Amino acid sequence: MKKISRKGLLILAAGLAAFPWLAKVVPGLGSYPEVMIYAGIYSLITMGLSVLVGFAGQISLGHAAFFGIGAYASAVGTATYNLDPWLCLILGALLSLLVALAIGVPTLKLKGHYLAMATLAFGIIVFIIFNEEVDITGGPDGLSRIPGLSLFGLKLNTTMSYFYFVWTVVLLVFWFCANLLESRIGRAFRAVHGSEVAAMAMGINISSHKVQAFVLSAVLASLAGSLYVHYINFINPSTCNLFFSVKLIIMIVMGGTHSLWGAILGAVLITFLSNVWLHAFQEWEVLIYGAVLLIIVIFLPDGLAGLPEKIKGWAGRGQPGKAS
Amino acid sequence: MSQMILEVKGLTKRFGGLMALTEVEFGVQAGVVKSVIGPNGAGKTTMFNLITGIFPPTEGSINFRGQSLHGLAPHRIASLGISRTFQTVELFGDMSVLENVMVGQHCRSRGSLLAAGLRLPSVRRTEKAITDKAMELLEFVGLAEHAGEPAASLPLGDQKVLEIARGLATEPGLICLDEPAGGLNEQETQELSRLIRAILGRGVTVLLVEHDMPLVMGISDEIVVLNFGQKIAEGTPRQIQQDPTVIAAYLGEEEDDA
Amino acid sequence: MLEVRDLHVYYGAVHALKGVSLEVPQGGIVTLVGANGAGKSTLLKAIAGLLPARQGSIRLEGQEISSRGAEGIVAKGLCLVPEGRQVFGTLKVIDNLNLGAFLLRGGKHQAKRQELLDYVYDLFPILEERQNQYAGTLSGGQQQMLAIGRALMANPRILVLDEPSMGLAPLVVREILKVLGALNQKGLTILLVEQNARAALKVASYGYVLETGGMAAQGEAKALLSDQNILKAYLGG
Amino acid sequence: MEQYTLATQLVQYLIAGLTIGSIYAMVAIGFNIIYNVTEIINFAQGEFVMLGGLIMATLCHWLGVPFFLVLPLAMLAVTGIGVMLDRLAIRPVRQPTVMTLIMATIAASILLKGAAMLLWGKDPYDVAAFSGRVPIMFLGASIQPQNLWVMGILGVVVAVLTHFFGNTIVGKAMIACADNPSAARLVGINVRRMVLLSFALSAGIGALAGIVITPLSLMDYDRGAMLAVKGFGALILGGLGSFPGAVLGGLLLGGIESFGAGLVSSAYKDVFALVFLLLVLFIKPSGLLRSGAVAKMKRF
Amino acid sequence: MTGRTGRRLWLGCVLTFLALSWVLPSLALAAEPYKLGAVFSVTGNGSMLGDPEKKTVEMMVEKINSSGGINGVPLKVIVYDDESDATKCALAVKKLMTEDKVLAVIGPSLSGLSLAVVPLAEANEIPLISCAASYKIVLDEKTGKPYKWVFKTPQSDSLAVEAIFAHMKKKGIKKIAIMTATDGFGQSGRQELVRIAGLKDSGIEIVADEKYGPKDTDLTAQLTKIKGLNPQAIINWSIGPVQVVALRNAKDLGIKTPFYQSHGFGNRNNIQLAAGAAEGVLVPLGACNIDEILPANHPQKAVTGEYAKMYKAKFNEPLSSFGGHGWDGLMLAVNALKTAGPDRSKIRDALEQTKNFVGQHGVFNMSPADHNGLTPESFSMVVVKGNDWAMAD
Repeated sequence: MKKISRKGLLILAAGLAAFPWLAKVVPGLGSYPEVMIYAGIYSLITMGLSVLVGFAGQISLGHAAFFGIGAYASAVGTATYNLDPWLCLILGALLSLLVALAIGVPTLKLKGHYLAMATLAFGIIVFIIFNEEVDITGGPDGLSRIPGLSLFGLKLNTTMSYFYFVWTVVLLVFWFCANLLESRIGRAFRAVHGSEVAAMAMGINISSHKVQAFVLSAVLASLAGSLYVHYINFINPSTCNLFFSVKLIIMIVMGGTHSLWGAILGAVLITFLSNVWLHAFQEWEVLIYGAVLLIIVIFLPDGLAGLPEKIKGWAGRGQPGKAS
Repeated sequence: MSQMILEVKGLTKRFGGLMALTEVEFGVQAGVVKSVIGPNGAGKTTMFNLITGIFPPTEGSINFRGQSLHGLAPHRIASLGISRTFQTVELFGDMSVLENVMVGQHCRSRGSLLAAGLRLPSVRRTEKAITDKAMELLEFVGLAEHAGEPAASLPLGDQKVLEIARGLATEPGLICLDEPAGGLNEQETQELSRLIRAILGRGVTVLLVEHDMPLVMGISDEIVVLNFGQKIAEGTPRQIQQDPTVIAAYLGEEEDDA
Repeated sequence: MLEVRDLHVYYGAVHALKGVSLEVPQGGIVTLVGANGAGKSTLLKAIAGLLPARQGSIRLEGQEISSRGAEGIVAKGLCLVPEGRQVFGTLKVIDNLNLGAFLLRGGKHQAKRQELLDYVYDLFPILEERQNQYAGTLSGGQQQMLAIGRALMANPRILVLDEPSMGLAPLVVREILKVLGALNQKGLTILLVEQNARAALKVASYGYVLETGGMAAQGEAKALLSDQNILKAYLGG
Repeated sequence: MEQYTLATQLVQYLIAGLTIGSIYAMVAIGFNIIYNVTEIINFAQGEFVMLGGLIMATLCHWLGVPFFLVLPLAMLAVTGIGVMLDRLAIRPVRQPTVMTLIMATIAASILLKGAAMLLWGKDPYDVAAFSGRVPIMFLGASIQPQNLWVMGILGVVVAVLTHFFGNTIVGKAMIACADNPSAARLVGINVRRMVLLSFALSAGIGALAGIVITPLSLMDYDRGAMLAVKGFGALILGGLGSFPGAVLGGLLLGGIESFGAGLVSSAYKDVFALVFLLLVLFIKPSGLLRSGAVAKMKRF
Repeated sequence: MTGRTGRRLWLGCVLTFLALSWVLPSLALAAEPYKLGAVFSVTGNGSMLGDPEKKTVEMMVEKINSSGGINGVPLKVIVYDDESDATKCALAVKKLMTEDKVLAVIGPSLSGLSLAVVPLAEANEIPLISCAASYKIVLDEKTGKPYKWVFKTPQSDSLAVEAIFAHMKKKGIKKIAIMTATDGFGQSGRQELVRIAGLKDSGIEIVADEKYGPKDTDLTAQLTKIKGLNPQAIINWSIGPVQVVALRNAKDLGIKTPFYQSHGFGNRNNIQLAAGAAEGVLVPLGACNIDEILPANHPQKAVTGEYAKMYKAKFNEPLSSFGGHGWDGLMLAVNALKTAGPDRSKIRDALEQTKNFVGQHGVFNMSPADHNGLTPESFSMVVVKGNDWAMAD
């Protein structure tokens, strides 16, 4: 992996800082900062999934469950027990960590499609629990009137404030994941992906590292769930159903699994596609959505993050002198 | 000199009904090059897999520096000091040359996930030490100028050498080389032979599986010959070259040759 | 019969064959030897259409076949017995043989298929004995016989073999080489790649020595056999 | 109400479980055919089932002829869609890794579902039961003739596939593609055509499952995904790649759901089935009827 | 070589879609219309509700504009599909309120999603007329009073439950089994069933309480268990095809006990689909489903008859009870607009003071204490007889 460019991160930060002001001026972009909040929240999950799927080479079709655990921990903790939102956020993350450990240790021994099915099963089981334990979770109607967050006495209840808050968290997590991937642990993740036998021979405890990547991604998903409920002030089970898990995987594949940038790009792309850009097609929306995904898979198998390489390739093809 | 770094006793491995290894016994003295030869399918790679803990043996024992390796996971065996390379190159293809070697330092370094993500000063120090060590090894094997390239883009010969560097990065007492000369040309093979001697110079014992006879005969202190999972001979290169069973099974009969 | 000219093949980014040329005359038996990784298998895969050639030509009886794909090349009468045998382990011996005649399926070719099957059973009686056994349960030598038998079921005019002696006991190797010799006598053209060079050169009429992507030497098999330098360098003294 | 004993109830649960289990099994078989040739899990498999039911309903409505004349037409139509799926979604993928191919099937399933919604709307559709709706009483339990049709058709599918893969040269060629694609090419098998055939075959079987279940449970555009998940579960439970495994897995999942719902808790019936699946995997990571050694040979 | 034809085909598809995308959004706008917003679950799990709601609203807007608009001003309703998804719903409502600057919002279709956006209506001070049933939508449980800006058109589930229980009492039914789908519709129905049956004077005992997935295809297991427990009647509470599956399975099992469905069954299509299995099923329905069998002097006869005729003519499909909720939502807003003009808080006040408004599901009488305005009379017990609705006795 190329070193994550710190300069790129700064440019991203500057662009994000200017974004809401730009959206105000440019006609038609008025709702974009609002949508970007959700894209940011999803980015937190996709970065974790990128570490798990793209770098450590495992798969999870159950991450909606961890999003849900975080979301419900925050929702129940604040709305039902009147606990501090920040405390609930941490409790949710801890709970996710424990669940991820418990489920990850036996599950990550499985490979390929078996692992996919096992995580899928886990996700569905958690969903059913959210749906059925009406006394705690409110059942299918969910929980509403969940309080918002405040930071240093400042209420984060406007689009602007939450936009900056969420994207600051995204950048911090990006920095964290980038550091991690460039450390011995990140190299171990990638080694496990590259060749399990070679990784073992290098003294890497592969099951422990798989579980670590799984737990990290679970905690990030849980964090995203907490941030989600404190903004939308509502949670119901169908927000964290199986299709959300699949959507998360679609996000990272569309963005490009081998890159943290891809994780963010994919989250932004899919969030805008399904919440803004395809609305013009009305009833046709689902059809077009499927078609767009298919086109990206066919023409950009490395996702959006592979696009610069692709363009270079296309440009290169025009030049003479290449061996034919 | 005569201290045994590795002792293999009664080693047997069955895959289903197939006997991959039957009652194989030998020892490796510290500080030597010991080679294992035999036709393809004779059980050489299986033996490496047993020594490094990829599979458990069906029967028999393997002792390293007097300690039994029974039931140890491969990563534990690696951190005890046995390293290896692979017959079909098993590099981490989309990592750089340098990073591949840095992975080798994994079991000789510490640092938690949290610390790594936060890039604490201790992590920076560890990373610096790992990078320095890896660079030193790349210089040792002569791949320093390719440090930043993706490992998969190296020619096969360099990939084999890179695997050795990566193996050395685990700071082993014994390194098992699985056909390191496979696919190398004559000149590269000669360089490899020099490299193996240099590895000995670092105090690392070498266990070598190889088909390239000039290399094996030239560098080995002792040779074990396997055929159909059984040891059919053991001795110095000269003894082996003249052993009629070995000639029949492996080197090829020369009955009507001049 | 088979003519390879200036062939360049890439394995991903690796330039595996750098302009290799080779010729197999009608009715001949030619062997190709060389160290592991020299590119022997790559060359055979390119000839059989499993790998695309970046540059150069492969002609079978004067006809260019390099862009036909493996299926088309089999139909043209060239069959490769791949390295490591690669029999269909989850199928029975008889199924493996029948699949060999996949291009001769249908009632029209019923008689031809039976004829070929009898011929193969004649060559390797053990296969008839074991015809209802799963191919994966055969011993290495029997699998090699099956692989050759399967290729013969396609009724090829040129048979290409990739290391048929790999991992086999010397006795079995000798038997297989004997069969190859017999096949050749009956008019089958053969290109043989071998690790066991000495044995291969003994049955062959002409030999090539391949070294990391290029031809290092070629000549009459007998001449190569008596060339001590080559023996030393590639055959281990 | 007449006496309704526990024994009778158990029989009734068993029939319900076998019926729905047969459908899961057929979906799993469809997965298996494609997986065995390509290693892909085709997540659009559930959409084949949905399309089978809807096309059948429409054709019956239009043509008004007996079902056995319409049935082959409906199957043929879905088979055509399966072929298109291979040609338009699978083959064009430029770097065909398992991940991108599976993503292509997911995209295709979204697309098919959207198209079905536009064509048929959101209302469910019905197909007349094949041989009436007069129940057969068995040990006090009532069995619909359609229940027997479902199980019978599963039996026929298994028998036909067993014959196809066991006794025909093309069937063997498909196994050969799965066993060793490059060796298959070396005997002159056009692997790409076999992949196409596998999509056609599994689309046809999916359609059949949809046609036979519609008289019992109706069909609407939104059914595909859940059926795909259940079928995938059945497949993994039985062991990826194994046809007896697919049947066993399907029937087991159907049975657990039915008995779980009837005897313990209907809300948690899916949880029982999935927990059972997880436990099986933890003990036997390659499914019930698949040996670990064979599973290891596959990358996925 | 690899799939070149496939890719070429693709290119054709892409170009066609691009061309389409240019053509589609070409809608001309009239000058300065009254802008209302609507959010319905047109697709996804709630599409059974949202789809007819959207169709109804669009049809009525067309009609209003073709007959001169509201006080001469054209009406524009911006309709978004929330796809039954909370995030999309919140985004759509926020966009309507802050970007599109509508005067009032109609919807969402689902109770859960309505609960999710109540705070948005309160915070932005925009009237919201939900088309979902839960009483919690309009009742702030902390204060015991209605939310200031939120109204809803459907009868609360409790009204449907009371209508069913009253009918049961008349028939002497005491031991019942309930089966409910595990979605919002089914579970809020279940809560009311259990709550009201648990009241001291209900006289109803629930002997079986079965649940199933909203997309389940077979309910034999649940019904077998129910059959074994021998209840005097069965109540099923769900939406969509699963209701029909329940009836068919019950018939197949030879269950002959009286079968009640929730008001979610209010769609003639369900009777057709049940293929005879719906005969004798009892359903509490609002007036709009049964316009044909209403007595001539029924206050809603004219309104429902007109709507039913229009809907069937335009969409060529049977009317469902949910379209009626959309009608009520839109027309309540229009009614308020007529008197209040384009001012959000005046519209709110007008809504709260709505009296004797004849809608599809009843005659609405709103008040500061009641933001629904319907009474138990808004439901009639209906029975399926000869493949059609008939008044139950």
